[in-house]
Amino acid sequence: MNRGVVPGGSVLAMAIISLTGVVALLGRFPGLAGVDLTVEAGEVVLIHGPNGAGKSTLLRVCAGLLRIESGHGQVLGHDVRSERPAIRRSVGLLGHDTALYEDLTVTENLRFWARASRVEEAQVPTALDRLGVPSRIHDVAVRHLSAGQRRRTALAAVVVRRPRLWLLDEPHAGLDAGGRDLVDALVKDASSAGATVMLASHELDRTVDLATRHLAVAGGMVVGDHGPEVDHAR
Amino acid sequence: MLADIAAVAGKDLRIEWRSRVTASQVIPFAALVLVLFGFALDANRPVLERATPGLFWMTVLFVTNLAVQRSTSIETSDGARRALLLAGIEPVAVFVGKALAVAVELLAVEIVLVGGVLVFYGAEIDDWGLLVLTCVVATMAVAAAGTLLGALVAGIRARETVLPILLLPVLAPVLISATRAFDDALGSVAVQGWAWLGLLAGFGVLNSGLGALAYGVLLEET
Amino acid sequence: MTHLGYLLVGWGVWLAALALYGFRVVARGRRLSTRVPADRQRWMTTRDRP
Amino acid sequence: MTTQVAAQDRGDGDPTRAHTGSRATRGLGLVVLAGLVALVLLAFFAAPPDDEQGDAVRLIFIHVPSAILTYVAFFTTAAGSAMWLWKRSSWWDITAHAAAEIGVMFCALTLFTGSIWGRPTWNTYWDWGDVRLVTTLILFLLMVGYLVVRSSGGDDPAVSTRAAIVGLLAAINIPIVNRSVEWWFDRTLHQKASLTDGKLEDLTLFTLVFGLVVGLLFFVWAMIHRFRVGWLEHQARAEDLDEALEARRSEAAAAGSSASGGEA
Repeated sequence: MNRGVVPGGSVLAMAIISLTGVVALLGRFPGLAGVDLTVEAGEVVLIHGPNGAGKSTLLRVCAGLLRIESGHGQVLGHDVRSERPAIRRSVGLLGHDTALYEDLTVTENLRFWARASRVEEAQVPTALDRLGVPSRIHDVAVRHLSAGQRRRTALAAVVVRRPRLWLLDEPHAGLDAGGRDLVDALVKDASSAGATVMLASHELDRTVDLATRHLAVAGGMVVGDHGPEVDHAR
Repeated sequence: MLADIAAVAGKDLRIEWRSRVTASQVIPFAALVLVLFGFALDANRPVLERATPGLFWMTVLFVTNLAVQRSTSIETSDGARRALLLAGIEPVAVFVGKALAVAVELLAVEIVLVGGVLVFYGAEIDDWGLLVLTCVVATMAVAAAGTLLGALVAGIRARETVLPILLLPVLAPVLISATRAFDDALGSVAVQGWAWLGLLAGFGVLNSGLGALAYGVLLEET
Repeated sequence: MTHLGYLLVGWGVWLAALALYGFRVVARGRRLSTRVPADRQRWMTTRDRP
Repeated sequence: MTTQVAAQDRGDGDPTRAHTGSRATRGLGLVVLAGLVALVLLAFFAAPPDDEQGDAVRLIFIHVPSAILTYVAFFTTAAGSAMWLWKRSSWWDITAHAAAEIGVMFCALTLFTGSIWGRPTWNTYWDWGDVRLVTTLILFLLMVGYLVVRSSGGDDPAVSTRAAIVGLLAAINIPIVNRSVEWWFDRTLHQKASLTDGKLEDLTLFTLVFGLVVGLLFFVWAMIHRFRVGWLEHQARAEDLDEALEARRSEAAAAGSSASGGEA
């Protein structure tokens, strides 16, 4: 099975994401109204913009979850129109909702996830440990977890997969101070290991230093794209 | 592939087991329907005996609607549908796994129902082999068609009402065939039970085939 | 003529259904055409495979 | 078929139409009207009563064409469904929907005229032992399900895909339904292939074929109009989307200029 490795191509030399004129619909509403974007390997891209700007929609398109209406592009070397299953298999997405089965325990959820992603199940305790999920709740159904604990579990599911592209939608939301620091550390680790990170966030104070590039999104389009220096100057 | 199927089926069965809905609500519901049919037919033994196969399979169809409804809601709640997509399991494996889980639940209900018709309706079984095979084959067929339609209505807001509108007409031939096969197995009417079993198998194969092909298309239609 | 009642009901309903459907579909077309600008009504005059 | 008829209308010279008619459909419509009048005259006054059925045979002139058109329509729906899934062609999607709507109407009329005919002939409105009757009923229920899915709302291509799968599901299950009902009661009251028996009077046969032709012409007329309605709906949505896109882009432009202004 194709696990997202580009045959014969150097991963570092190519763009991880390249989108041209991408329009994506949410029902009949244009969530993205024509996005052009290229992201190179190893970048940490901060996406910011007002509510309803299209940040989450952009992340969902990059994850291969949304059919695009027009435009074209590639993510991790797979076509965003015709090869969405391959994209979905390769990325790590943390969405608004946590993508966990409510009636399964933390461990069961992650085991299912690991098995589906073709990852050793032995990685599960390590990932949970990394996210500071205490072992006393490993066997508790997700239904009974607090919002912060769910969030950490969902992040652990991303970590288990060791993706080359991390797509984090408001990763700091609902987390305590310790959890927020943990997210920062995860992003730094992923980036230094050569992975690419896109994160949508309103917490500019916290994420400004993490990011190597800032993307302003409004009206379903990219309206500003620059390095971290501008915001530092401000 | 087989491991993926097992993972999906195991997950669904575990969720179902944990919620105890099958054990504590669906099985009592099925038994209740049997008892109520008894009242409706005025506890008339000959009529009940004649009607037993039909009542049995009518009840199974009602339960199928419930089971498929629950199986679908597992994947529609919160971000679970997204989890299934992102996990990257082959759609065929998801389809087979979910259908197997539904089939197992239905078989559990059918075991109770067979006990029920023996006790309440005084049914006598002539041909156990035909009875068991009919149950297995019909259940597989019903589960396959149900799982496909469950995925089909998953994105529809009024799915609780749309599902039976689609499911029950599709299952009409199963009702006819399984009832006739039971007629033979219970010895209530002399018919060619094994020929009916063949028709059931044909239905199962056709609908499983379409399900396996169409399930991925439906999952992709986010 | 025998069975005249059955014949009249059968034919009456059949003709009425056809007429009703015909009127309804034409009315829908009229209502919708006002909403769609002329340059999008290509299907009237050219091959309309999109 | 629709495309060809539409293509002949170039001479109409009416750039802003407010209806789905064209010279061809108006002509066809007049032919259908004349045909229906002729059919009524033929059926009631020209064709002789049947030896066995008496005057009830006059219902056959609309029952049989309705039944044939039902199956023609649903075959079109199945074909359109397959083509939508294969090519994602809106043309076929709209055709499938149009055929299903007209097919459901003819299916209801088939069942209705069938039971009206059955009462004087078989002495019952409904006969469970009749294969074609019961199969047609199940087909009717399946296709009503198709229309329910069509009207259930949601993401547009998703609705088309769901409906297409229902269309194919109906198509593959109908032979099974037919077989199971046939075995269920292996007797049937239905007229067995009366057309090939050769015992029908010439004028009766002529009226039957004439009814079929008139029905077919109505079907074509209705398909053209219904297709155009579907196409207009499609275009209205495209128009709405263009407007929404424009609004969204001007929102982006406003945000972009204010952002660059702030930094300057």
